Amino acid sequence: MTIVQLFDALLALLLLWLAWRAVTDAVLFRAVVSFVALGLVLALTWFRLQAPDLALAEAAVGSGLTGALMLAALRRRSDRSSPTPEGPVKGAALRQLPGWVLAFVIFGALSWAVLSLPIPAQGLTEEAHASLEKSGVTNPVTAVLLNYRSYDTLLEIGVLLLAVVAVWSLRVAPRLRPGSPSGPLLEGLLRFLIPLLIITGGYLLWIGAFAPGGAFQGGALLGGACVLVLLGGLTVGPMTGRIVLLRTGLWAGLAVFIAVGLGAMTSDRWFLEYPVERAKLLILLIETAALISIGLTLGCLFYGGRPESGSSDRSSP
Amino acid sequence: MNGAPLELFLLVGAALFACGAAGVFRDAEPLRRVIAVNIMGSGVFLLLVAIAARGGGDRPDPVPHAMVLTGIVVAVCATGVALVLADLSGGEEGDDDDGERS
Amino acid sequence: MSPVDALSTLLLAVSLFFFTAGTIGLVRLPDVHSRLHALTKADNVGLGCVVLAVLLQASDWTEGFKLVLIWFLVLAAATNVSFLIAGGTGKRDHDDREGDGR
Amino acid sequence: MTSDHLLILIPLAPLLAALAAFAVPRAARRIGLSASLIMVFLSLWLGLKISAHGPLVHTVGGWPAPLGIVLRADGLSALLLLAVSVVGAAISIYASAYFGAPAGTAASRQSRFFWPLWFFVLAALNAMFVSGDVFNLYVTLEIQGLAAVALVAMAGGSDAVHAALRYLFVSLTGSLFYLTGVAVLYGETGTLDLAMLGEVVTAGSPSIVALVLMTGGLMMKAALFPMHFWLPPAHSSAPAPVSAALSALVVKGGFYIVLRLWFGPFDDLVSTAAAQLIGVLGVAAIFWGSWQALRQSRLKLLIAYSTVAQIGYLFLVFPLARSADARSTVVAGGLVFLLSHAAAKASMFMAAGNVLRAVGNDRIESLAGMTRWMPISAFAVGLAGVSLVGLPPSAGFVGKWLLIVSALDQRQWWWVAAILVGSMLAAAYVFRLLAPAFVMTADDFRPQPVPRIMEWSAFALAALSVVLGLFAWLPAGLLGDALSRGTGP
Repeated sequence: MTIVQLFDALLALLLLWLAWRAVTDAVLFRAVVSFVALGLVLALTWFRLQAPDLALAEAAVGSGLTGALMLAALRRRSDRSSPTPEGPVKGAALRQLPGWVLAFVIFGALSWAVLSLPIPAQGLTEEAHASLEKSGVTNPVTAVLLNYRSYDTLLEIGVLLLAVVAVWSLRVAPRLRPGSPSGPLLEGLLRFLIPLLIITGGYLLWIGAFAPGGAFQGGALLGGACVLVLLGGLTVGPMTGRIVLLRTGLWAGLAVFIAVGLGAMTSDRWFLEYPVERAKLLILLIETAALISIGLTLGCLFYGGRPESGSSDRSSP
Repeated sequence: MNGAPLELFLLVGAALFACGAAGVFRDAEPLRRVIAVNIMGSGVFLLLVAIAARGGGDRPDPVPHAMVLTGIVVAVCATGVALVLADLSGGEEGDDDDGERS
Repeated sequence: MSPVDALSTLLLAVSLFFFTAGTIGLVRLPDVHSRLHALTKADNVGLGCVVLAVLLQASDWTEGFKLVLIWFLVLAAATNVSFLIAGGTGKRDHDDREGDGR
Repeated sequence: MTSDHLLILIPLAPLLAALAAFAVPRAARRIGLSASLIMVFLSLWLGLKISAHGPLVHTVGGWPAPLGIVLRADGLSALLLLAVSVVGAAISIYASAYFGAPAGTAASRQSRFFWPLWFFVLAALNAMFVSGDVFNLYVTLEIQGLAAVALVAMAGGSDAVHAALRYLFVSLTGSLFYLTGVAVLYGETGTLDLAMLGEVVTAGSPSIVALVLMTGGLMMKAALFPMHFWLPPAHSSAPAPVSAALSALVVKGGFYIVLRLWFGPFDDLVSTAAAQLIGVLGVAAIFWGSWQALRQSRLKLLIAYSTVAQIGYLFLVFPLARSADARSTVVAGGLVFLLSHAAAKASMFMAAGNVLRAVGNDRIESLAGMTRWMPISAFAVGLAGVSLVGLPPSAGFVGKWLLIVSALDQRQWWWVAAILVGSMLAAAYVFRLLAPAFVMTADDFRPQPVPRIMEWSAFALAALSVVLGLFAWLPAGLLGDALSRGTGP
């Protein structure tokens, strides 16, 4: 048993050390790298705590995409200002003490609370697993996400659309660095990798019904494919024709979710209460639309602004 | 349970949350504060998953897992918006073309 | 310990050796290119051994196919990343990722 | 608890409007205006139905409370929904004129993105007021935070962007503090439903820490005194309709959830000391906000600091409502005050927007002679001032009066002193605005033309805030015993 406990202790130590490095490292680039490493170790922890769905999502979105966003922001930041010497954060020393005193107070209170949680742990495991066969899927997490608490997921897909609207309202997308690395090797990889990502995304969506996976993990892979397209320098080309398509893809997820919810409601059932026999089909329909919207949204977040079309501002989004 | 020491992970979750909170209040650099907020989020998610593992015997509780999945997606949305804002606040090249001073 | 298990543990030990070699190379070697060299070579062989070890334990061919796919993807990614880094540091002189002691 | 199928339309209508406004950007304005009207009718229908049948319930997805999410609407939600839809409709009308620039300019870009973001804020508020699930409240808090930040940053100036960034960090930190409290609560009780939490939460150690964390997070969102620093720059640098929306509606969301928690699950857990502490923070907010407002030279900053002060009054509800019998009058007083502040503050920011449009800057000196070249907006500022200060017959007065009466009944006279001094300070900074308005200036001063709609919508809201005082029995009646002790929402 000691090997497993050793592994857990190592995992815990790694988490703490990486988090400490990510917050206090003087060199910003190393802080970002520590954060991405933290995301990967966290994915490992989710797997260790029997949450494979979360491990997939954490690795793809938590460390992968967030890391890509941060590195892109770091690249734009160092382009703009000459790389100022990365001394310790000015004035941090002054604010250091109150910050860490607050941290110790929060840690003390929180650990006291979580350690004194009641021993027969309360939870909804039985209720969730009891009505699993009525939910249309056998993976309990997907059942909770798309059936028991589907209203939360609907609002969450609303948050995704909101994020894109917010980013588009803030600025026109900055041109990616000229001369971004594009050699034959990279194009060869992309030509092979992007179709594979799309297929795997669809695969994850499909197995989400009975094994770890689902719309979010699949969408994260599609998002990754979009990031590769943007980074690989594959020219995005004049967007005029395609902006309407992109825009439709972005709001399709939320629209299908609400449509299915309202559709299910008309025959005097509650909102989003699927008829049991067609539950799996409806969930699949919702997840497919969500998959596309999530992938495009994560791509747009990486793109960092609204795609300006060639023509005048009026016809652009 | 597969013997994972849940108390350890609960404490690590609390530590991550506290470390992130200190980072958010302590720092001025926007990018560091984005990292700190994400670490706070990871701390809360670790708490939730450890709580989920506490109850389930060999079947963990799916409800906190769904909450964490929602949290991860919301966190990446917030990070995306925060990084664009950090970009705009850092350099002046944001497209604030002739928006009248309001 | 059936012979298959013995072979698996042997392969795992070999992969452990390669990983440590790669890490020592990363830490000790002076400049970027030699570090890249150490990393890509040692770690990929290490991963190959791990995949082989797990392949022996694999229950059916679909699982085996996924393992090989994983190994192939990591290989493709590793070669590309090292090519880009090597290409990158050559062209960009003031790249702040340059490991010049910071 | 009559079940009701159409309750889901309350959060869905603005969400669909946001989606439509994003999908068809050219028709965003028309969609926005029509959706605002629909929301007014929806909330009127809800108010009538609740006053007739009592609280409504909608179990989303057909799964009952512990597993699924249940939407509940009682008198309190109906009242807030009415406030949000009415003030929201006025803001929409004002914004349609404010952003009515010819297509192709930066302002038309702002207009195209204003409507989807604005309806995401309304969707978040509507979803929040009817939600009966603590984690669902977290998601609505996130939507409200992100949309409000994007709206603030839309002004485009560098200080708008910096204010938006700071607002975003405070909003995210507040939401995560709240989420940590939810995690601890779930670990202890195994349920996320507000009503069920009410029965299960005991005075054990975890729920105290959960209470502190959740309240701390929500205080950041509601900009209560120690955590108010992000509000003035954000509300003053945002476009006028956005400032009106933030100060009048968005900030109230955090207060509403604290109200639901403190008088719901944590009702018997909250000690009188904790209630007194949050009351003291309220008083500190009143004094600090008013003091800063007096020292401002810019109109919008003055109004923003006035918001910081007025939020302090709202948090006086908690120490006064500890005893069961006083609770209904105190909560009614707090709600009437909230309604009057929403209308008055929105109209003041609209008037400030009119001044900015007419004169080009919002320094207080440039208000000189305003009664001559912009009489309607000057009248609106006056009326809104009457309600902010709390002069009879305005609703502000009724709200403060109810608080003072119950404070005297319970012999907590120090709150009375705070309210009175606060009102005098409010009078001081309102007169600081009105004084230059009546000064005679050289009559060759030509302000820029300001669309009539913008002035009349500001005036309408100010008048509503005053006239509401005459009908204060209406909201108090609708409130009924929404938060009475023991029964929970």
